[in-house]
Amino acid sequence: MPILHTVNKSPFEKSTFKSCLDHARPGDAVLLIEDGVYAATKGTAAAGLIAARNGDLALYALGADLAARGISEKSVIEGISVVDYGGFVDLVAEHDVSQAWL
Amino acid sequence: MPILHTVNKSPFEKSTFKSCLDHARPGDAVLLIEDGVYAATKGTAAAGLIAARNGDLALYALGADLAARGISEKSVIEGISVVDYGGFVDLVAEHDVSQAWL
Amino acid sequence: MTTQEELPGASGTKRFLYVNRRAPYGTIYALESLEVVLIGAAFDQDVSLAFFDDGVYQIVKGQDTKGIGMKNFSPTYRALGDYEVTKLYVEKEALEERGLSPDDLMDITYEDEDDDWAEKPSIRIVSRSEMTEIMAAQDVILSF
Amino acid sequence: MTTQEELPGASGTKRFLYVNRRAPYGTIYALESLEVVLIGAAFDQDVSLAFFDDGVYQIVKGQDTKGIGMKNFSPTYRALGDYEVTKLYVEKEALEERGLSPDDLMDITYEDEDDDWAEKPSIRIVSRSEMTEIMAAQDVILSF
Amino acid sequence: MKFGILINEGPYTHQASDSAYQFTKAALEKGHEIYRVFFYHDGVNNGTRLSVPPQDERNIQNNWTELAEQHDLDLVVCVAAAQRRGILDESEAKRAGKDADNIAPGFRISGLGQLIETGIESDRVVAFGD
Amino acid sequence: MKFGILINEGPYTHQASDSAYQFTKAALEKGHEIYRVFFYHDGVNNGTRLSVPPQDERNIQNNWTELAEQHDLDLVVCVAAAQRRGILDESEAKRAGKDADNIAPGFRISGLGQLIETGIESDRVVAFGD
Repeated sequence: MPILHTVNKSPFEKSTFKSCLDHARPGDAVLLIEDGVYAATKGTAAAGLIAARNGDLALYALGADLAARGISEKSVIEGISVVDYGGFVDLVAEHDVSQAWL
Repeated sequence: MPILHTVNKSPFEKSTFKSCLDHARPGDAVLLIEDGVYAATKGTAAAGLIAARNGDLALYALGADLAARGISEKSVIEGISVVDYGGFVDLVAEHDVSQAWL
Repeated sequence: MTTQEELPGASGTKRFLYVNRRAPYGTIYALESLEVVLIGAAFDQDVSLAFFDDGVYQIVKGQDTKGIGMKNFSPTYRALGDYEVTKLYVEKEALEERGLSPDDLMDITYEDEDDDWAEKPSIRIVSRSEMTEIMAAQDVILSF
Repeated sequence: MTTQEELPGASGTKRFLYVNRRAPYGTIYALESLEVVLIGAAFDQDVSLAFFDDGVYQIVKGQDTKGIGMKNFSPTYRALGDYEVTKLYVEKEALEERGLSPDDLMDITYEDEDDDWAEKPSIRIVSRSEMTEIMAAQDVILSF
Repeated sequence: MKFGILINEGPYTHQASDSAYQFTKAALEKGHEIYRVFFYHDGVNNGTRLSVPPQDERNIQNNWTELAEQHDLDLVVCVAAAQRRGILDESEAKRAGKDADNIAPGFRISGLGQLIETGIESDRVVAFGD
Repeated sequence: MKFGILINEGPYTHQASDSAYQFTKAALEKGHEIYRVFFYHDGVNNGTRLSVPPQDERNIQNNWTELAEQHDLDLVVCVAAAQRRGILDESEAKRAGKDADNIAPGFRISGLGQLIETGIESDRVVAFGD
């Protein structure tokens, strides 16, 4: 059963994003929210983590959290879909289980 | 002026320990407290961080926090001195400035 | 994907996984997570615990909290068998990264009622990829 | 080590450094740290701010918080010059690791009373080793 | 679909409660049902009525209280977590010999069993924390 | 030597307040002076008198209240941080139109200037947090 993983911390501050990717199965979805959205930006020291799984995981970032942090959609890594809170709700509904990487 | 740096988070959970070492000057002191004491244990994936600065930094770990976490003194990396709360107080007094890496 | 994976656990129960990824004492999450497990045990669901990342530190032997003035709650893990919580999955890679071996963990056992109350270990060391499969087979994942 | 480094700041004041290492909005530390800086400005001490690690995100341009229902407090950094807080040290390596350049930061300036009120940039990009030296020259370091 | 919401951090310090609020509103707008919002760990601090945020900031407790009123939400504060942190209703205060209580309208204090029940009865549980 | 102590996290959830308490006791035992203990961010939650921890756990608020009594410590809770989080004394409660207050004995509510003053007047400032 594909899982929806949510990550809410910066990949530079905490290891939750890396641990999530290490434990996510191909076909799972990862939604970046709150400070987690920094992992979605291009050209960072953490971009390699995304690149390694971009394709076998479905990657999302919450638009409201990107905007709050001054991250324009063109700074978001290609392959990551930007969703709103309604899209967050849909992702939860579409996946049998949600796991918050707190 | 040598600084006393305190680190209270596991090096596996947060990046504060690494950032502290990246910003500490030779001659500074680093005291590991709370979950920070995990960085003082032998044979971990973070032991290399300590090894690289063991010698130009004065390294300490709080004994009460080691004991609470089941870490025996023989598991502590050589070169790290174990202190009690009184020793913590002395370290603060001996250094002109304390910086908590929160 | 097998049919078994798609259905809730036996007799309409749900599979609950409690994920433990944080060290004890530095924060309260480990202790309050254990309180959820104890209360949850009364609900007759299919319960598993997962320990990885810093969560493996929760079940390390020899914890002595006198010096920090906090309660040592590690003995409670050893009582989980009495609550019929008998599946504690511990990730091998998480232990290794922390310089730990299974011998550094507490003896946590249960008495198997289906096997003449033989005492059996509750801790099951699994690989990271096995842990991933365990998570994928749950109905509810609570991670504190 | 120079004599200047060993003494408190000019006229008996102390050198205060506020270290900003956390991103805004995900937690309140950045906002409440800024509140300390604003109150502290009234005390006529020698004040500097350091931004490194995720702290550099605090002063990124174009923040728009309408969608998360929180107040956008980034304009307050631009007002720091009016409080005579004019030294904002930003670490180059921290920017680079995050794919940022100085152009991604807000324009934060002050009017220099010693230079006919000329408008000057408050942000000073420094290397990691310069940041280390800046920390070593303080009397009080507050890191939130 | 029936959602259960778990909030593990207090108001203002972490974005958790804000994110949960936005999520809950969006779920209701899409016609989903909220089985329960459960406040655990420091999350219990969302349920104090004594909070006085600055005028130009959102009032997190009021937001929850009003949303609960509009949609008949069940906002449950864990009793054990709440006692540690000093969140009490009138009867808990009386039992503990305290001279005041601070629970906000729309919140109720109950046991951890209500969280397990949320896991059993909801189609999905979504957690927000640190 | 004169120490200032800064506590940035609430009781029980983080070890910060416990560590600060052990440090403060050790400093006093060594004959140092504590200029002030300042509670900021969620640290203000240490100052509620409504906390009811389990019998077999330490009572963090009582520990501070008793230490303050024995050593005449100045325990200051930041007013702005406290208002956000619902920690009020009688006069703050009255001003805000609230029907209860919850500040514990030995704690007083005051402004952030008291933290700056702690930095100026103390020989050392030691911070505890998350």
